[in-house]
Amino acid sequence: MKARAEALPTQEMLINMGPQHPSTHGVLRVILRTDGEVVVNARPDVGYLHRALEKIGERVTYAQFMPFTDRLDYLASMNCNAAWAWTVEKLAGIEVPERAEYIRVIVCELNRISSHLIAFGSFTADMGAFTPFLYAIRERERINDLFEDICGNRLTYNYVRIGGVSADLPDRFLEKTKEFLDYFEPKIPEYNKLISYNKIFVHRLANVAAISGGEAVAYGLTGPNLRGSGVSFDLRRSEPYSVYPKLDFDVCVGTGERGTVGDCFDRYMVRINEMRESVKILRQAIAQIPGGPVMAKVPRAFKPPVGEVYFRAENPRGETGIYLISDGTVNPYRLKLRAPSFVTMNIFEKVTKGLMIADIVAVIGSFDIILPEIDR
Amino acid sequence: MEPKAIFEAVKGKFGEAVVELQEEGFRPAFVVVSPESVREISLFLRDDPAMKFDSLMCLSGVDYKDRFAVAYHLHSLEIGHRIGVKAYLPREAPSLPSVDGVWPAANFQEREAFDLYGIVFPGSKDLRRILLPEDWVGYPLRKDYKYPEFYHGIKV
Amino acid sequence: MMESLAVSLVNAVPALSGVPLWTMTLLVMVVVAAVVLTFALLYAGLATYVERKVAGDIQARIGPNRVGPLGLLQFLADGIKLLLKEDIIPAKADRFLFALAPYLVFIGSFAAFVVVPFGVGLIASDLNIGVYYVMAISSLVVVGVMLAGWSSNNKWALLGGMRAAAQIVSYEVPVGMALLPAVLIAGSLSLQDIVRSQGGLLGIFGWNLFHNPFTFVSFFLYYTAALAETNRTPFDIPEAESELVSGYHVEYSGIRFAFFFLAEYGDMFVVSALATACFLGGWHVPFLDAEALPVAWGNLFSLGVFLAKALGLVLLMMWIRWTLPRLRVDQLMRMSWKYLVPITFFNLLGVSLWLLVFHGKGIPRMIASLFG
Amino acid sequence: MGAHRPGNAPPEGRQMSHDPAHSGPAPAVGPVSLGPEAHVMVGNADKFINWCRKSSLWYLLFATACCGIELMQTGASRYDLDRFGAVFRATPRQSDLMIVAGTITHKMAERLIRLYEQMPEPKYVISMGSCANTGGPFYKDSYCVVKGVDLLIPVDVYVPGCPPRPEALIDGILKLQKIIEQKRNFAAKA
Repeated sequence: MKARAEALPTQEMLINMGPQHPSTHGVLRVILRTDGEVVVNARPDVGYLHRALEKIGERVTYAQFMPFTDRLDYLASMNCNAAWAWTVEKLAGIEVPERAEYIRVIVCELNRISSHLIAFGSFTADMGAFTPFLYAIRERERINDLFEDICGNRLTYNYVRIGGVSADLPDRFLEKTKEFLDYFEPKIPEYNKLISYNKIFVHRLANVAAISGGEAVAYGLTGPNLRGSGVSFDLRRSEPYSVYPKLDFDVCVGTGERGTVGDCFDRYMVRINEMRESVKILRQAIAQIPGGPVMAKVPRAFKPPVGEVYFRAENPRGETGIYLISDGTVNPYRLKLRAPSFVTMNIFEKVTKGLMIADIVAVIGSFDIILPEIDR
Repeated sequence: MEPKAIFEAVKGKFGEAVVELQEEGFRPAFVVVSPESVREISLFLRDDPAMKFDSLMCLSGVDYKDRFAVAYHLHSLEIGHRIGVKAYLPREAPSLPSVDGVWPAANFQEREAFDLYGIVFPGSKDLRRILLPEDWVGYPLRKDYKYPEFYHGIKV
Repeated sequence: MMESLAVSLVNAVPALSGVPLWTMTLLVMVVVAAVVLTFALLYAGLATYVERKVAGDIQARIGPNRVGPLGLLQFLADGIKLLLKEDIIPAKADRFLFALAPYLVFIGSFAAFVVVPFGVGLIASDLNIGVYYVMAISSLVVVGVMLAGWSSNNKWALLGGMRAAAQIVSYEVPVGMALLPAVLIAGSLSLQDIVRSQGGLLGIFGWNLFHNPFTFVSFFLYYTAALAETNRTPFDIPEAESELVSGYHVEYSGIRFAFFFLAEYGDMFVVSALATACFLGGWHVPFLDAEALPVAWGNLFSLGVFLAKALGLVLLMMWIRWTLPRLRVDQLMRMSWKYLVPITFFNLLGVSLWLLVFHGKGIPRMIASLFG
Repeated sequence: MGAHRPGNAPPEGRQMSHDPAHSGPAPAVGPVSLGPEAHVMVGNADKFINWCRKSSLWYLLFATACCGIELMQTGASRYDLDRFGAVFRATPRQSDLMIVAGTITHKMAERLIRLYEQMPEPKYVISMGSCANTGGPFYKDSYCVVKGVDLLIPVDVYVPGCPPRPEALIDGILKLQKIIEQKRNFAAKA
């Protein structure tokens, strides 16, 4: 048999996947070298959405950069807003009123849910089950409504400001959020019943592209991708910021429940479980939120002291790090955005060797990448 | 470990290659090292049982007008401490050894620094432009970068 | 068949007696073909509409409702639009094969309608090798799909075409083996005979589905394998939108794409009709002997019943499509060769033994005979 | 209307047909040689064809950035573009409408043009959101964002917003339907 296989020379095929492809989550391009259906090499080619956020950051003021952070990761705008605010506050030593911190945590966790919903939905759509995607959007629309109440926009909020948040919560917001949580919490087991433990779905994901814990750390994976590999590391817990120390939640890690630890299924399940934890955090935050002002005094021509700061926040896709250098003027001197998706793509070429073409889609989906973060 | 202690330890091991500790106004503090020894110091920081910086959080190029710098932000998941490492480079032909053999995570970020600052990392697995097209002229994040007027006939 | 129809027509209408018989036969053939084709196109159009509505319903949305009353004219708009689209043949494509492929697929799918027993007397041509004919003619689809994938000169299309070829060829085996029990019971390959063998006044218990445990399993095996043969989810890997963009028809536009599209729905109906005829009693109306009724009523009833059963199965396919994720190509192959083929084979063996041991009697008939 | 880049050769495999859709306003009245019945017939045929085209706008899933999420949400549960007969296709060959949802960078520009050229006539373009309209927030300071997709391909409808709300996008599609309704297919050619 083997001799015959050698006698038949087969040619490797070079396939271009993207930048316009339904399941590359935007404009990612993957250059596939395949032997039939088996991938010999998959090399990501990024940069199709490089919008020069870092250069823009050097040319606008600190407050003006806030709307651009919305567009750094548009599925988690609130988290990016807050990360930028926390970075600048750390640099300038601004004390933020506690109510504002609570509001930030509430909107961040809501945004985490809505981001994970898209991750869940688009991942299942990539696997060929299109319906859960629409369920995810249905739930997401309700979060969008809540955010619309807060700031008037559905996707790019610019709500968190340096020194606090732009406005106090509207009337009945907390009740509406509670209503949403009551509505949403039973949906998670429903998703699990609908798709997570579907036999085909599990077969497609278990043991595919397993990443060991050590590998994940070395390659700089963060967030759910790192935790999916069984490493219990969550910045909200390990390097607590804001009011997270006052809130109780579990760090979800991959357990290899259907295959090996760190496979696509684990990464997927971590996200599903994290939604439940976010609901837990939200309930506590709503119960604890104090009254008071929501904005600290920040001068209009805001000039932070000279210095360099690196701040990182746990965003839905992992660790969003901001390395900020101030020269004492109104503009940041240098602004480096360490985006989780960008670093994650580094391991892509390694884990996709020897998989099938259909698995490539699964790996992209399980990493939950987002292109503006990769390209910035 | 405190930054001061880390600095002392590295200084004790590598002597002249370690220039200074930037502490005031820097969070986290930076150990400034000479560019040639970046790889050795990285290996030490990763493997020394007291250091164990197993994770490279962030690698950034910086243009300080008179010189470039590459800043590494390191973190140890095991011990839980953080440190910054910085190497200053001349403006002319900036180059320093690649650390993607130490932390694989460095590869993409080095490519990015190469793409946007023109800093060369000899010994890198794969050093090409990453965000911009291959035929892009110039390194946009340099402070003296002039925006081009046209790219492939489209106004910029 | 056509000839006899022509003869009876000539006998019925004296004015036609001067026309030579072959002309009449030809005329009848054309008319029958036109009727079947019209039905097929109308069905396919409405099926796309229903599919979108079903999808909408499952996905908590509405689906088309603006184009015509309730959106019912959606398929008309889609069809005419596709007809009027620019016809693109990629420069590097093999022009002849590229143009040929959609027609092959379309023919393969719709030619099978000829032997579908819609009613007591409603069958375009009751071939004595009906089942065999369907299997053979629907294999044309493979050729068409492969040609489409190859001639497009697009790697995604090629992958899709190859996947489709591998898949359809693999699943042809279990499909055939799962149908054979019905053939064994009826002792004929003619679909009309197979339907007749499921008659009697046992109601739905005359159906082959309940004949014996093996046929019961056979039905589900057939339906599963048929899903794969028609490239429907969870076996839709040849066109897997999220992997291969659109698979083998990625380069096709306008009316050529419409042919692929129609063929898919045609295929769905054919396999459902086959399942109905072979396992679900075909056009038999429970507790009513359609053949004993006056011809017009008998045909009408049986047509209605047959369509209800077959379209019910089509609907089930749509339901499955919008519920399940997709298998991977190796899992798909494994499923066919490692599970479906052996199981259908043993199943066939089981049915044969059953027929041998119980002299062709099914369980319901045995029970019925117990009570006299 | 936007123009193709200078020196942009027609793509392989496709005849560059002259499409009245993008050549400015068509003559309002057909040539005089036709009788009134012919006008009525031609007019009705036109109406019918336009009705078909506007009722079946299959859009290419071309989502590059933030607007892509709104585009997806417009197609999904609450807003449901399928109501208007608009479904998404993954391949340009089967699309009628390109909704450019998101920022187009110089690296992407060539691909955008190629995708547009791969679409069969008649084809329409909706430029969705500020980035596609003008470059949006990246207009001033970004070195690599194309300042308006109309520098690359002709655009029929611009939908403002950053990102536009689903209602705005639906309005854009309805506006496009109005544009299609006014097209002359036979009358202009007769």
